[in-house]
Amino acid sequence: MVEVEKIREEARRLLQEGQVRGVIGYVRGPQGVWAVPAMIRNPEDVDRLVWNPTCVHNLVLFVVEEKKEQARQKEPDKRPLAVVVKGCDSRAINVLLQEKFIEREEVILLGVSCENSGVVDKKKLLNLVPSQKIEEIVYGNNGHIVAVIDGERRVFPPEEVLADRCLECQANFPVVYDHFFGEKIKKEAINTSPGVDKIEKMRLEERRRFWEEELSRCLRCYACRSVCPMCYCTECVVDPISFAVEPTTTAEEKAKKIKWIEKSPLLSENFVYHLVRAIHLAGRCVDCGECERVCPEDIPIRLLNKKLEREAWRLFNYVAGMDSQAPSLFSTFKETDPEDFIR
Amino acid sequence: MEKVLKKSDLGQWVARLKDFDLYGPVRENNHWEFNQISQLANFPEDYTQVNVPLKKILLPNREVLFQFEDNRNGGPYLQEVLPEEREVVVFGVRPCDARGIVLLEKVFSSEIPDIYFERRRQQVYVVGLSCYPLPGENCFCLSLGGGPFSTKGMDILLTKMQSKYFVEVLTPKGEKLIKAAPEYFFNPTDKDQQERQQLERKARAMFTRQIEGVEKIWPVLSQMFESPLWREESYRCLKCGICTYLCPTCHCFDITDEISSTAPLQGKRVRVWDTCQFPDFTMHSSGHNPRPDKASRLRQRIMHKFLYFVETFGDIMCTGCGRCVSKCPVGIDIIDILNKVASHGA
Amino acid sequence: MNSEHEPKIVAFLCKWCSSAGSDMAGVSRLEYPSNVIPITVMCSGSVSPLYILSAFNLGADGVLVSGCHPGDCHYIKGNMYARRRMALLKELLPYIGLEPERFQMSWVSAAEGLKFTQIIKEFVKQLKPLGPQTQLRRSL
Amino acid sequence: MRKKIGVFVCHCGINIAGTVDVKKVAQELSEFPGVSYTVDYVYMCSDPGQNLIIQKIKEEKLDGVVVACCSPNLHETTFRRAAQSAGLNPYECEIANIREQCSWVHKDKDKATEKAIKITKGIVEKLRWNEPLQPIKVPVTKRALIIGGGIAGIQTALDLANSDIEVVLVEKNPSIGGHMIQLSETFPTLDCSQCILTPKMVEVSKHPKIKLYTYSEVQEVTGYVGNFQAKILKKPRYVDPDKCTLCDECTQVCPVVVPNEFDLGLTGRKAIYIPFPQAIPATYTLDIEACPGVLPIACGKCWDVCEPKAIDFDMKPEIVEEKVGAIVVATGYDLYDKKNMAEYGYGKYPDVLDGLQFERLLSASGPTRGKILRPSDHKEPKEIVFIQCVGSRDPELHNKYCSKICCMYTAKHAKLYKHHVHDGQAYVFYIDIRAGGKGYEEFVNRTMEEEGVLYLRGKVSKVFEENGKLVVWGVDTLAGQDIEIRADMVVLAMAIRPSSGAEKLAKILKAAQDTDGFFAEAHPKLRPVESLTAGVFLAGVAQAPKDIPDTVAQAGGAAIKVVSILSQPELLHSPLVAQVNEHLCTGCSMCVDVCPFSALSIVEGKAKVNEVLCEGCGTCAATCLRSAIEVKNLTHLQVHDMLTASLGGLK
Repeated sequence: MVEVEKIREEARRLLQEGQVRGVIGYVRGPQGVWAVPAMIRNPEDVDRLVWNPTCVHNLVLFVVEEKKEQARQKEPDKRPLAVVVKGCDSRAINVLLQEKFIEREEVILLGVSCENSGVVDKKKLLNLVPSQKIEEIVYGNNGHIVAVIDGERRVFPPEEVLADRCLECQANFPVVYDHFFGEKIKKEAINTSPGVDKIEKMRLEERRRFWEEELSRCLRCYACRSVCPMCYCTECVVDPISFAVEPTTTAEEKAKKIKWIEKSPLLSENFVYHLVRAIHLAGRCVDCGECERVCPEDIPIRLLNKKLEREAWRLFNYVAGMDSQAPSLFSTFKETDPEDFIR
Repeated sequence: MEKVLKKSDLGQWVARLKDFDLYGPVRENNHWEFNQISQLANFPEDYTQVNVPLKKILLPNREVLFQFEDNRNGGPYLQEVLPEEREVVVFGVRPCDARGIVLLEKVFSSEIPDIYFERRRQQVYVVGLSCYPLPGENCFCLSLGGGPFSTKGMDILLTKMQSKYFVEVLTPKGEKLIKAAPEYFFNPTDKDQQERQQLERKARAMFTRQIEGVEKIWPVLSQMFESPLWREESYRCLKCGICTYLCPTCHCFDITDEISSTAPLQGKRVRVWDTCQFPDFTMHSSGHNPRPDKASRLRQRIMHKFLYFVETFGDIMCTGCGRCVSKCPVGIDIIDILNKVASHGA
Repeated sequence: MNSEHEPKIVAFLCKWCSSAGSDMAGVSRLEYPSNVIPITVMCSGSVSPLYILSAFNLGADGVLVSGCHPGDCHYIKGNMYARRRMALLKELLPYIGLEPERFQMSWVSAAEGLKFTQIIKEFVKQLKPLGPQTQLRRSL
Repeated sequence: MRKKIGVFVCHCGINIAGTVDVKKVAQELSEFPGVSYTVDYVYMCSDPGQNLIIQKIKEEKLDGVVVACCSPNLHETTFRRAAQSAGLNPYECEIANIREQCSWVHKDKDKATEKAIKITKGIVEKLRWNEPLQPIKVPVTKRALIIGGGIAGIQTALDLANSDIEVVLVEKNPSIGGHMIQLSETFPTLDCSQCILTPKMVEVSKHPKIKLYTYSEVQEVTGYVGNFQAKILKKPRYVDPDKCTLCDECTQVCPVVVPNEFDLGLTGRKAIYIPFPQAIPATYTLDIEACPGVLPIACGKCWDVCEPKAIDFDMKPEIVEEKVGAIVVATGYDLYDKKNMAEYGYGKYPDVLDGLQFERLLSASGPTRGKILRPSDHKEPKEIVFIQCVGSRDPELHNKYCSKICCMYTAKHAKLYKHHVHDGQAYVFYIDIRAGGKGYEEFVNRTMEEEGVLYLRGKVSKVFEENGKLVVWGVDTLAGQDIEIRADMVVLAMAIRPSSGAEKLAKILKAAQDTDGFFAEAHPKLRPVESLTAGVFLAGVAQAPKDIPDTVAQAGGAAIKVVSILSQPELLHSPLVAQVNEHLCTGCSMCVDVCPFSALSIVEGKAKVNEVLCEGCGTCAATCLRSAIEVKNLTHLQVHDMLTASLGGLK
């Protein structure tokens, strides 16, 4: 079991010794039990750090943000950042290392094991305990989740309340870390993606109808893109304007910005946006599931990424984020790569 | 005018509204949306609040403004495109969302009316549903002059009682809807009146979230432009558009040309949602961005709603629906922030 | 009615093999349907998945990517990278419901004028019964 | 500012105009945005056609020109030159291919016209964003590296050196001379091979412009055309050529005998040896593999007897670096491996020889001093069978190609055999006689007619030994009968294969090989001596099987290609190369990983293009997730706009 006090101790030591410029971790949020990401800069604040099944966020996003922020500074603080990482988050770190976005020395990884469990899907839990006030959510035994409601402990089996991504996870502890908290318990996933199975079994028209219904709701709020630590491009192909502009940039250069898709949330444009996103995340998505969690319209975005994750494994034996030294999925090939689809 | 309607008669009444396009709350995946419906027997027990508020009908995500064509002989040719003519009744609108319409009217129907909004507004009939119990855990309309039984922006307000709906008919548009099936509407008894009052009292007592001293906020805010609060509170912000896209009052937009043919040049000019929370929202052509960071964008959202709008229109541009709080993926909490602001003034 | 549909096909042809192969078809006066608009690129390795999605978005009913046979790439191995990228796209498009026939890839050498015409004929034949591609096509 | 674009539609006589309504193409394009002038003309590539383009560029003040005509492979250069002569940057001229890809392959005039319009509009859109570009200038190191010291390398070296270009010649064996120095006489004139080659070898060794590295191998080549750096490994020969007096005392005392490569194992040599008397450089080499030990304790007899103390057991491998501007690959060939030819008893029966072994038997300096004797019993063979196409022209089992030289040398062998053994009978099994060359056909005919050599059309199925004779089973397909010959000697015209080091060298040079392993030429007809790698040229059999005159000719060709590069003050490289948008680049180095030409690197966190190495393939552009790298004049924007135009809108 992860002891939060140990995480706090390490965070406190790192801050007191000035080894890090901050610790990115989880703290109790303004709406009670639900944890939110926070940057702890002072040793006296480390007691705010928590670790519980509501720590859903992939904090690697904030490593990315910090990296960009420091790049803008005239005198950047070159000390590393400490960051709490779960299994999936640590794989995101590996992808960033693989893509040389960060160097290994820039982060001190406080790895936490999800052990036999995972993080809670808030929507699932609130369907079971709709309007009652949850005071606390903690790990129980055997991957069970315990919610304290009106002073009473209610125990939920993992399959009822855990996020889908955790139920499907096969690597529920960090693959890269500096400090490790908890135990490395290899969990057996029953099926890596029942959702993908379901779609694969559909007829072509059913798949189209399914995705049309789902994607027609997309508001293009870009929460999926914003929350993704892999979407760290300066400028997104779907952005209508150019971010790479300086005072010297000429009007002609600005006019060269391509409008790949319209800004309107038309179904066709939503399709292209989500397909581009999926392709750009192929071999990079670590299935932290954040895109799907944050979607205000409950679009099962993960199913696009999971499909490509499955195909990358089936066709190329490639798994994202396992090896920071290996070449990326698309920057290498094998002579034996399948080509039966080519005429 | 006050009436009552038997619960079992709701469907009969709605069935009479054949001349209208009907919208009502429909369950989609894990949430509710206003979708087109053909009948409405009742409001489901678990109906809380729709995801995308009424502005999806009044201020759609994509509004075609006009078509254009570069006609080589006749020069450029423009044709105005107005929203199609269709009367729409929306059922189950919560008071916070209905109040949102009133605030949107201040922007789009004041001195220089926006014809697209105007036309849609005129065609929309709002049949509200009062809030007992409260639809969301982050409801805080009470702190902003609203309430679970507020009628602002509505044509009819329904209150779900034991066996009847208490029907408050508020406008001539509301009367028109009643007249479609007058035989189902009866005058309320004193008991009905009491039951309704009692429900409202109970609902008002249910609020757990509130802003202490909302009247203090705007004078304090005007002094807080440089406050470190914005940086602290926005640290975890994702820069997504959820809080504003789901807000019943946020109305910022972008205008863009959608080209369907380059030769001859043909296309449409459209208005699409945009938000101050996107980094490119204030990006200048020069590359300069006056709101370069999350802190300044969060500040803008709060200032616009609680200071600038008050200065311009004399009202707060927030109805307390709580969506931005509940739907924020990282728990940024406008109630919490406003309480912190208020305490700055104390 | 569908069989009347004349599909619009965009073909990304690498300059050295497939475009030259289609030139060869021309030199040999091998007739094929006119539904294909060729876009010559330097190498099949330069075809971004974005090009293909954009082609569908801009109204293509079908997209062909054609490069040199493995081992024959003018740029040594550009076609090998293309093969990998396109393999995934080939899986993704039917997953969202797009008919698999609409996106195809081929190896056509500079000498294979005949193969090029056969591929185009077959492509057009497959697309005709499917009718227009509307799923990704921008509808304003 | 929008470019003013002119569109010139060519009729190509009726080649285009027969199927495409060229007037309509011109008319439609005249209404296309940005097009300010259109015209159609019967033959755009003719002088009047080109003059029309030149005239209109000037009159209409055009910023760009699209010529809708035949494939750009034919006339892109023509029209770009014309545009340039009118003061336009050549990259502001583009070709819309409406002939090969349109008029020649369609019959329906309306549809073909519609397609031609779309193609042309697409090219106009591309041109709209073209940048005017200047060729990239590259400084040149005026030296050449030649790999391989056979006749191809020697000839190239001499031609270059005599053109006043410094040459570095690298040969992996202890002496230059290659296979040609092993030959006896050469067809069709029967001049003595050594007599004509040795003077050239000597010239190489004496030439002030040639730096010779024998017993050396190229290990690594970096850089690019005009500026290569080569690392050359000099293997230690343990003998100092400057001190060696060629007294030959050492070989007398050396106790180790190994097969002599020069005689293809027909004789032996010592562990310390000179490959052949006329070797260049004239010095001994100690074969460290064969020598019992460099330590005097182990043997050291040679060291003891060497008076000038030329033997140095402490010699170490040495790596030297040479800067050169161009490279010629002249690595020649090896014979097809004998283990592949078991059915002919090759390698099993001592009297089954390959062509090169037979050359050694014929050679006056060979193991038999020019007498034809069976290796097994030193008797003169009275019946001899020559088998052609051994391992060649056999796509199922062996090599699919023709080794080209065998018909001629077999005829020569048979003829020379008859000169040596007047009462002998020679048979030649052949598939076809390929004697295309000056005096070749006559040579073969003379062999048949004057020497009485019996040519049998057919294949040999088996060779086996029986009672001291080699029994050859074959078939005469002309007579339609099986043939059995009991021969004293069988000579196999073995296929020739690319030299064993070719594959490794191809990797080092990043030069492509063809499916047979020969170095691939840039174009089979028009660029036969150039490889696909700029600045790397091919001479001799390294590129494909060929005989001595062809090799010498190609060597001369390679030399002049090298001269054409090295004689320039600076090189011009195509400016259609990748460019990086540093604002968008995050330095992920995926482009670096995929670049087939190692033209990309990460410098200070951003991708950087070496424009000289970049060939403009665009693989980087498709790999980059951020659209931060693109090839000039074929950017994502250009492809997007071409798509828009060629799909003709969303109506």
